[in-house]
Amino acid sequence: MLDVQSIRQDFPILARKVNGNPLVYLDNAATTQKPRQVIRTLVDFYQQHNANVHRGVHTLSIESTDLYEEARAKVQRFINAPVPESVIWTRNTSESINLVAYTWARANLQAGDNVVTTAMEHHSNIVPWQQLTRQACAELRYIPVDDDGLLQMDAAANLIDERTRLVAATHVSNVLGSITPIHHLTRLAHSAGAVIMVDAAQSVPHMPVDVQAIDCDFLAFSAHKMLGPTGIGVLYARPELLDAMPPFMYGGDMIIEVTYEDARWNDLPYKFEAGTPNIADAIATGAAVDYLSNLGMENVQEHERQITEYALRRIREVEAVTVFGPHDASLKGGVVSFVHGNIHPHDLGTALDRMGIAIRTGHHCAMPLVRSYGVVAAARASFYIYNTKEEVDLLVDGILEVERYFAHAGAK
Amino acid sequence: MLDVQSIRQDFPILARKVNGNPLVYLDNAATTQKPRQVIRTLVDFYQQHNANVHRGVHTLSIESTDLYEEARAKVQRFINAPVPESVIWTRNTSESINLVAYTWARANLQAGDNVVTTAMEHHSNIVPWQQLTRQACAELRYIPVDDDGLLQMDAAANLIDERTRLVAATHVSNVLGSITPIHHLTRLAHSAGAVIMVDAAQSVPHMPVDVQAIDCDFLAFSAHKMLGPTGIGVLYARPELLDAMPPFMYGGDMIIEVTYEDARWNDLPYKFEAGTPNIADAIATGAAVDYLSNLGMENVQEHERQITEYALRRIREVEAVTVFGPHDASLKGGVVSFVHGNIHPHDLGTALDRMGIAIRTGHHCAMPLVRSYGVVAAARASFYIYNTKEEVDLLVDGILEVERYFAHAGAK
Amino acid sequence: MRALSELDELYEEIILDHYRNPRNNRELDAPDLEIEADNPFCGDEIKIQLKFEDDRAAGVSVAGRGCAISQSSASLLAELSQGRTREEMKNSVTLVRRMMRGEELSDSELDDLGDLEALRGVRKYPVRIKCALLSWVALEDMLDDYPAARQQVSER
Amino acid sequence: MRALSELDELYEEIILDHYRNPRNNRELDAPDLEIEADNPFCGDEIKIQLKFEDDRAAGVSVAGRGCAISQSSASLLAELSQGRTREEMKNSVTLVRRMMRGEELSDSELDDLGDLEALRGVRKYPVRIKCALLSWVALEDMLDDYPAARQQVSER
Ligand SMILES: Cc1ncc(COP(=O)(O)O)c(C=O)c1O
Ligand SMILES: Cc1ncc(COP(=O)(O)O)c(C=O)c1O
Repeated sequence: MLDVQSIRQDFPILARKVNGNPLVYLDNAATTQKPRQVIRTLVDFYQQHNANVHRGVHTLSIESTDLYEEARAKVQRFINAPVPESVIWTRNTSESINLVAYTWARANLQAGDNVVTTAMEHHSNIVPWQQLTRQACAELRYIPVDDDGLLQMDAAANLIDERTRLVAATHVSNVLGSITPIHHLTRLAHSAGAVIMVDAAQSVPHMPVDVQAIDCDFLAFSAHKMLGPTGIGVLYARPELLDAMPPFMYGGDMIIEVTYEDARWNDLPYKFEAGTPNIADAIATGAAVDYLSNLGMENVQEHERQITEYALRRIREVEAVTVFGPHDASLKGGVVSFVHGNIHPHDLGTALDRMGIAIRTGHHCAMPLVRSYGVVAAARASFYIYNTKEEVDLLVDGILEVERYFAHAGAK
Repeated sequence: MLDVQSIRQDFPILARKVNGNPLVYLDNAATTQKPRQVIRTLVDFYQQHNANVHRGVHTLSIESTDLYEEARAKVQRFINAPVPESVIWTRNTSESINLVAYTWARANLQAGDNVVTTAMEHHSNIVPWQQLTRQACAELRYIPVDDDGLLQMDAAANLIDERTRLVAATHVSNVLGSITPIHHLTRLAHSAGAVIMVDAAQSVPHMPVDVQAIDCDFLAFSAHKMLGPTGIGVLYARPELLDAMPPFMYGGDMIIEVTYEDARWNDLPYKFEAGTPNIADAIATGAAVDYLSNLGMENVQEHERQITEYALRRIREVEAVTVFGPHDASLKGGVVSFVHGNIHPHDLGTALDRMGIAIRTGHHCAMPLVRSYGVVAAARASFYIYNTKEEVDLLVDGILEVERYFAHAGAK
Repeated sequence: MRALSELDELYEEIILDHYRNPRNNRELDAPDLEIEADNPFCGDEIKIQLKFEDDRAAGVSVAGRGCAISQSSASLLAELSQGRTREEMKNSVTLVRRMMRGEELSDSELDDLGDLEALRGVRKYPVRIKCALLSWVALEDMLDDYPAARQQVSER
Repeated sequence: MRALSELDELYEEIILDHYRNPRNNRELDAPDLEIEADNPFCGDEIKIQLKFEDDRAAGVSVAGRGCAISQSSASLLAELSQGRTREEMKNSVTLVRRMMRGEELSDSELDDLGDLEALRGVRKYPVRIKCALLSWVALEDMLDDYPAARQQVSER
């Protein structure tokens, strides 16, 4: 199990006060906080090694290149990718998905084909496919979600057919928390002759993920949601696919030779990394991966499961609260989304913030899903390695206090 | 003038030794070093304010959003852009150029049209246009370079014609150092009814740049070449153009509403910033801009001119050396590219590195240009605010020492 | 409760009263003007209808759903607009904007705003300002640009 | 000069000799195999030609331009390959690779490499390893995959 008290010591921001109260940070699905090991890596890089990579014979450039590629290898091992060059650095999950849409999908999708996604996707795994299928005169299909917030897999088996070229599915919903049966989806996709793209933005940070065990073709995630810096994400792809794909962005580093007439592409992974990469943040992502590996991803998952179980139990003590998604913590990641019958999420968020409690409110970048629950906004508490049951208590007590406030205020 | 000695105190890496010698960092055109003010800003952000932007009601998210938008406003003022929303954050210059190629240019270029660029571009301002013009059955034209390394503007006037839709030109060459007559190119482009995209990767960091005075339509640069972090760049564009352009990447934050069927785009600048942005590095770019503004860009330019003048004079004392580009420092930025008659740049680079001197060797991501000088590789020293004449002396003495080494070694 | 007492500034009595008991929220029969507006980020939705008689608002309806700030602001808008001319309404929009920017208003300007002054506390919560302004911006759009506004409504 | 004396390890006497006086760099008349290779990043170019007699390299030509490491390595390749069979040449490629990876070679393996042992110093300069390997990788490609290699040449 995690030693949460010693973990908390690694996160300088947790010492902060917000509106006079200790920070209770429950917005981890949006972005996580950073341990000093990650911050220190950034500082060390800029103070000791900073240089551009790949083309230099001088020492700093060699060191930068080595650190940059070492970080890639760390990510490779973290998700058990077969080779380092199957790991492409991007800005974030959104760019990783767009990269696949602009390259693999544009080259492979034809009129009459279809792309199958789910009804619980983040906008970043919806809008690129809406645009792409519209351009290609192809169809976009949504696997529906049942009342417990789980994918209807019988429907999936029908929606994925011989005209399906791509299945794009989240691994863990950022609203419902639901863990999708990703192995099952992979098998359905592959037996239909389709490839599968996994949005792992909410899974890689929170549980062991093995791309070879899942047997997925593409997988995307963001460093900022797993203790790493903003501005850096990952696209994992099977190297055979990457080899066959046209490049996405063109420019320095992604070419091996340029004449005034033409250009030859560089080897993987560089073919997909045009221009000076986000060197420092890639290296710091390596430090984030080290931090998580030291904890052990099984332990991270178990810690979150316990907190989530406790949170689900406690928050349902508040009568006016409705929780979305599975009520069984073992079926979900550390995300609890809810609405309160009498208090709008926005008012609740502002009020909890007075107490130092940070939750997210709104559509969580999953508008169609949130609206399917008959609301336009919801409140969400999401947990990570440094959160405690005491913080869950503060949240629930806080909600009750806000209830009392709105019941009495204005009636004075 | 700059107080270089006190500036050097702000750069922790300059205290470093390389192979036992003090670091002499002359690879600034590739990337610059970072002052403690920029590093400190990153640390402060992650230790005090870190949260996702734009959608949060909690204090950290509000602070992050404010800092992020404040940095945008700093960049706006730095380049005198008319409104903050004309400043789009990207990863780097290369992405900025690709954004324009994928959106404005794809929507506006037709068969038979042409794009005019120059013979002294970086690959990032060549390859996107090669691909685009090939797809559109359009023509790519190169304004030639004369023997002094300057653009042949009479040729430019002929190449830019009524079928020209876009002129894509560098402001300062990263190989020759040549400053291009960008106002002149802008007028030629506009009177032909074309738009102009300026690659300002080597100008914004080194001289005052005013996008309204230049009257350009698009302008791109990278923070990492101007004291800022890696992973963040800027596209400036006239807001009317941005409004009319389709989005580039799709996903969270760039939409205002999503249904299962369709999406509405968000306002500028967010329409072009899909997914969680590189928040921390954008904010640190603001700190880099502050640092440069405090020095004054006229002073930065004058300092570099003096160093470059001195370097041009001293390096030509080495008989076997041929310098590319203008020999008049007032016509160029702080870049001195050269070849040595008897020593391959790669061997020179390795040898200078033994003395702690970091120069760049190779094609400098401008292969067609470098090859037009009859070589496949060159050596390049490039200067910034912390470089001194003493460092130029170390470089030249170093080259002479390497000469002696290769003359004697192996002959022992 | 201590931490929340500071919220009184934001949620003044009158705000909560309008939130709980919105005024003029019954749809009009044949409105002259109508607009819908939303802020999808926080899930605020509003629909405004206006009916004129002798150039003055004879019927005003404002309905929607959302947070206490957006909904009370809309209800106050409905109350305030009754019997006003287009010019007077546009003037109030300007005043509300100025108040949200933190400008000091004169006594007569404050008079003009009436109970709306209760929204002053929102200024300290900048992310909530757009909640407060949602209905006012919609009103302005509707008054400025009737045909376009109308079309935008029907497009949804 | 003090700082540069450490370079002696990289630029061994024999390396500089081959760099200044490349062996076997005259083009062959009717080669059986030919390949061009380059490393555009540092501007190294190499062209290898081979002519066989009785399954042994009777003519070897290696020409190019580039840094001291790439060109001397190519010249050493030419010298070493004279009179060797394909299998023997491929064996040398493996040995050179293993040396660059820092593996210890047996005495008989070192014998096989002859003067090439002088390239050992490159191991300490990892970015220069690809300079040293350029011609060897090209040789291997050429031997492995003659038609494709040939085609690649003519495509340029
Ligand atoms: C003139 C010029 N344009 C474009 C670039 C590309 O910049 P980046 O690698 O940051 O995308 C560079 C820098 O390498 C440059 O010097
Ligand atoms: C499930 C899911 N997919 C995609 C994203 C997009 O990630 P990013 O904003 O880092 O691109 C997120 C996070 O917001 C997410 O939770």
